[in-house]
Amino acid sequence: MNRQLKLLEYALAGLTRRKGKNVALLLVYAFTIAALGSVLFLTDALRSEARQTLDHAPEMVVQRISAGRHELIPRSYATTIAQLPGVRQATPRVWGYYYDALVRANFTLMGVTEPETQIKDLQGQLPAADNECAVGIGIADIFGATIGDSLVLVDAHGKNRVFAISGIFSAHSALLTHDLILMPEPALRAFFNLDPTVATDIAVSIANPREITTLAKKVRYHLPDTRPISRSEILHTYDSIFNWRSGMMFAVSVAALIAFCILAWDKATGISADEKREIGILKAVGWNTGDVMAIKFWEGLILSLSAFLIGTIAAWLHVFVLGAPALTPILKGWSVLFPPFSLQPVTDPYQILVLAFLTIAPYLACTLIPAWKTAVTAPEQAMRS
Amino acid sequence: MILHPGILALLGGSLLSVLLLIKASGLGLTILLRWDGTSSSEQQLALEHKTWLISSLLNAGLGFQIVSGVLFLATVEAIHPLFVGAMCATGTLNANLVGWLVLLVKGLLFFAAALWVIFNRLDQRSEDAPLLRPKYLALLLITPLAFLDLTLQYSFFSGLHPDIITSCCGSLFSEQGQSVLSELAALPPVTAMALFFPVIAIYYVLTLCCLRSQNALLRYLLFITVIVAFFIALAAIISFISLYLYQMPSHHCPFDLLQAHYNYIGYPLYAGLFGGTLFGLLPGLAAPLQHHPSLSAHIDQLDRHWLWISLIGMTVFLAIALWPMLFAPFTLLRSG
Amino acid sequence: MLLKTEHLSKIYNRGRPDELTALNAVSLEVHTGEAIALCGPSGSGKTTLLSLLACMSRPTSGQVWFDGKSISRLPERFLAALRRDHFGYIFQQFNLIRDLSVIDNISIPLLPGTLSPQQIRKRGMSVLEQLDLADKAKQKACQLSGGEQQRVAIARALIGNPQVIIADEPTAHLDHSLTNDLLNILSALHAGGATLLIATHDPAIYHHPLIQRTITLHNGSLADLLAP
Amino acid sequence: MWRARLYLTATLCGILTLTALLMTGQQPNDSADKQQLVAAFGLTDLALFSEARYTRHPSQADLFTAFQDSPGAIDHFPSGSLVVPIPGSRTRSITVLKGER
Repeated sequence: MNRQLKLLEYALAGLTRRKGKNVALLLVYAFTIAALGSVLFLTDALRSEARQTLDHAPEMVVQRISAGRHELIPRSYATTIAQLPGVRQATPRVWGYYYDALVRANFTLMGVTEPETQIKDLQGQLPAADNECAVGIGIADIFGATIGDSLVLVDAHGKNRVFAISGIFSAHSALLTHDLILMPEPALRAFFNLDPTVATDIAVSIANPREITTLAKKVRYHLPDTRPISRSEILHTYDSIFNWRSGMMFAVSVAALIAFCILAWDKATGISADEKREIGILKAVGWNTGDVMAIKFWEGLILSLSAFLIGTIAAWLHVFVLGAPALTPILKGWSVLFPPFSLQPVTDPYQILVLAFLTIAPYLACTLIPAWKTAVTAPEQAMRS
Repeated sequence: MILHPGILALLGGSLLSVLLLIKASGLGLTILLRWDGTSSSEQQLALEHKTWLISSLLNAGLGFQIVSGVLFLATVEAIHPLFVGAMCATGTLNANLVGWLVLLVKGLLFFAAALWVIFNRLDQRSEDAPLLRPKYLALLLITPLAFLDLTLQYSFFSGLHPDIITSCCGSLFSEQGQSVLSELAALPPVTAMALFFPVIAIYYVLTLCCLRSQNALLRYLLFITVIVAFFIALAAIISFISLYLYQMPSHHCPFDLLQAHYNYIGYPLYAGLFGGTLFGLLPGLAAPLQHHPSLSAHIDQLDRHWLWISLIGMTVFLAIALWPMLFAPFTLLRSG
Repeated sequence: MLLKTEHLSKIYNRGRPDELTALNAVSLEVHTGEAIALCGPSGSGKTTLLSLLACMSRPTSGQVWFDGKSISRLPERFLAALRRDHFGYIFQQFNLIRDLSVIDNISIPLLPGTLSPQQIRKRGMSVLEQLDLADKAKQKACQLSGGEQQRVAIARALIGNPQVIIADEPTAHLDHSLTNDLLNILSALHAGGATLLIATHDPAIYHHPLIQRTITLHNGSLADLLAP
Repeated sequence: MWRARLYLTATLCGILTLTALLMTGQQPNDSADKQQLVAAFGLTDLALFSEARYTRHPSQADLFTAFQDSPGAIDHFPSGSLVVPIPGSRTRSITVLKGER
């Protein structure tokens, strides 16, 4: 214990003596870790956001599949499903997409049936009349619109339709409502020219969560052209998607880490004549190879641990305080309506463990053999310089 | 294959450690072939230098094994929501048959690497290094084990197919698969207790006897007892200790203990059990080495340390395991 | 008898074209408390002999005994412990670490040992006081004058309370008055019971009353054996 | 020993800062409002990437279709990130009428 403390002291003295080189190394290292850490924190926060908020999504959504593609579903299917024992409610939903060429963004249009509901995250009112709509903050921002302004959209017949904005969703809910336009269901049907006998899909509410799988099978049995999707599957999908996304970006960032390790290896193998002389002196005055390797190990640990702490804290600030400005261009793609990240700073200690393992272990492993090569310098070296 | 950062870390780390171990066993092989303790040639000096590299590679390997064991369990736990019907890490391990095997190999590797490091240190204390050959022969056995660990891990993770919405059939994949069990088959608590408490009592008696006497036979008995106690303790954790720790009558998962939700109580619990077992094995393993004159004094000195560390480890384990049984409101067995 | 060698040989790069026999069958004995000068021209093998006696390298053939124990085949870690515990070595070029303070420089030999940092510091300060360097303890080694550096190098050799003090050309970089200072320090150490082994071709040393015996090396062999 | 002490103190501070940062995230969350929103409209997905159906509604899309039905959408496989989407050909000018006030 005492011995390690003394060797730590010597290792620190050695690091400060080669200040410029080591600070540069530390910064590059910390930067690499911050990049990896940002990816991890961001995807983890998104995952937990999805897990938490979508926990109240419909227990099951039933789509109709025709020729392998998603197709409009007859409203009569809702009646059939509602009659299955265990189903509390089956609600046909109408929603669709609308591409706006001017802002080059895709909006999601949704029909609402119960305008009297009080939504805490909505400023203003839900649309009640056929020429009203409620929009997400992203749409309001991109057009510079406020409540009372009107939105002009081109309907399925190519005609301009004017919708007065009756409400805007708060920025707090942007992750869910950023690109959303809500309008009364009849208005939406008219806008998309939808037949009143069809819907986009059917949201099914089920009382007992254990019966979801059974009910999904029953739905498939009675209505073979449907595709039931359960809420737990949606949550699984989100888990996989963010694992995949972070894994993908990780795999790319790991290249940076490898490059860094090569740098570290190079730094560790290319020992200067001065350093060689120093090791010779240490050994001549009574250090053995193990002691020298111990200080080299400490040097590596000090560097990697400091870089890890700096990098991780920087990543946290980057993602949760600054809103991940360096990552959004990568995530965004060509989506114009990208929601601002006001993520809850949820981080799993497990993520920290993964990050630590991925960044510290390769560095220490890379410096093992060079450290040994330095450490076996013969003590006689000190006498012959 | 799931492209998960934890999985990338585990596979990358294992690959790295296998590479380091291959390097180490290459060096070990040269030493086995060319070592000549009486020579003072430059070649012999170079070999002596290589022993330093090997021990430091193995130290790193041991450190890696400890961290990677924790990381493996944490990863398996972290990805369980990807599998329908998996309630905890057990579900992921059950998802394909290799999971448990990986865990077993990891455990073996931990013990092998730890024993190697400890005996290497013992050997380095002596001037004539009598354990040199057995040591490097053992090294040649550890490396394939690490390679096995890597390949098993790879086939485990690449064989994991998360249940996502992939095709038109929607949720029908969610049928409970043939290998998905959400709970481990556990021993009945009464049987487990009847095995657990006596074997622990024998362990304590033997350790205390070893502390008082130099008898080698006692140490061999301790060696066997510790191995038996280790497996019985693992069974006991699944069978009844976890129930008390979770305060739930049917939650047998031995891995949920490692979660934040249970205050990470599993870490000291398993650290105590593994440490207690490892150091309990040592006196029995070192006893036959007493006939090396250069080692026997060192063994005598270390023997007591080992016994005490083992005792402390086991006591930590036992204290954590017994605490909720004695002080928590939950009761599994009604008296009377 | 403290140190003894028997047919000690050291061959560098054996079996290669640049093979060099630095020492050839040297047998000598050093008794506790002796002060010996090792003379001979450059390249005669003085440094090689010192490095063998100080446990820094191992002979190609022959034996070295220290305190009645053969040390020529010891594993490196035991040699290092011997160097640390029993030998103090004063190098030709001082061999200080430039950017470290004086006290840090002289503490180096004790760092891997069992003493606590406080004990090491205390010991270091007492050695520095002995050598009149206490006020320079916090200065960097490279800021000192040549004579001061020499004394720091001696302090580093003394911090482990060595039985044997070995010096390799200690006066090569010193002027006349500094050489005298050095000899005074060495005399004091010798009076304190240390065994001295000094390689030199400076007559100021081997003619000094301190020196009890002179050994001359020539081309790796003991000269007094070759020529009567 | 001042260097070792300084380093250990600094590292400890770093670890404590990191732990404190991580703990802030474990506070009771404010997602109740959002959950209500989700329940009211039956939302199933995050509005993260609105460019295509399979990114806007990952849980509702058929992932295997190479070219999705949204304008200019490309595949979700990595090749997609190398191909630039087809530029919008339709043009429109008016989108918003300012309110009368």
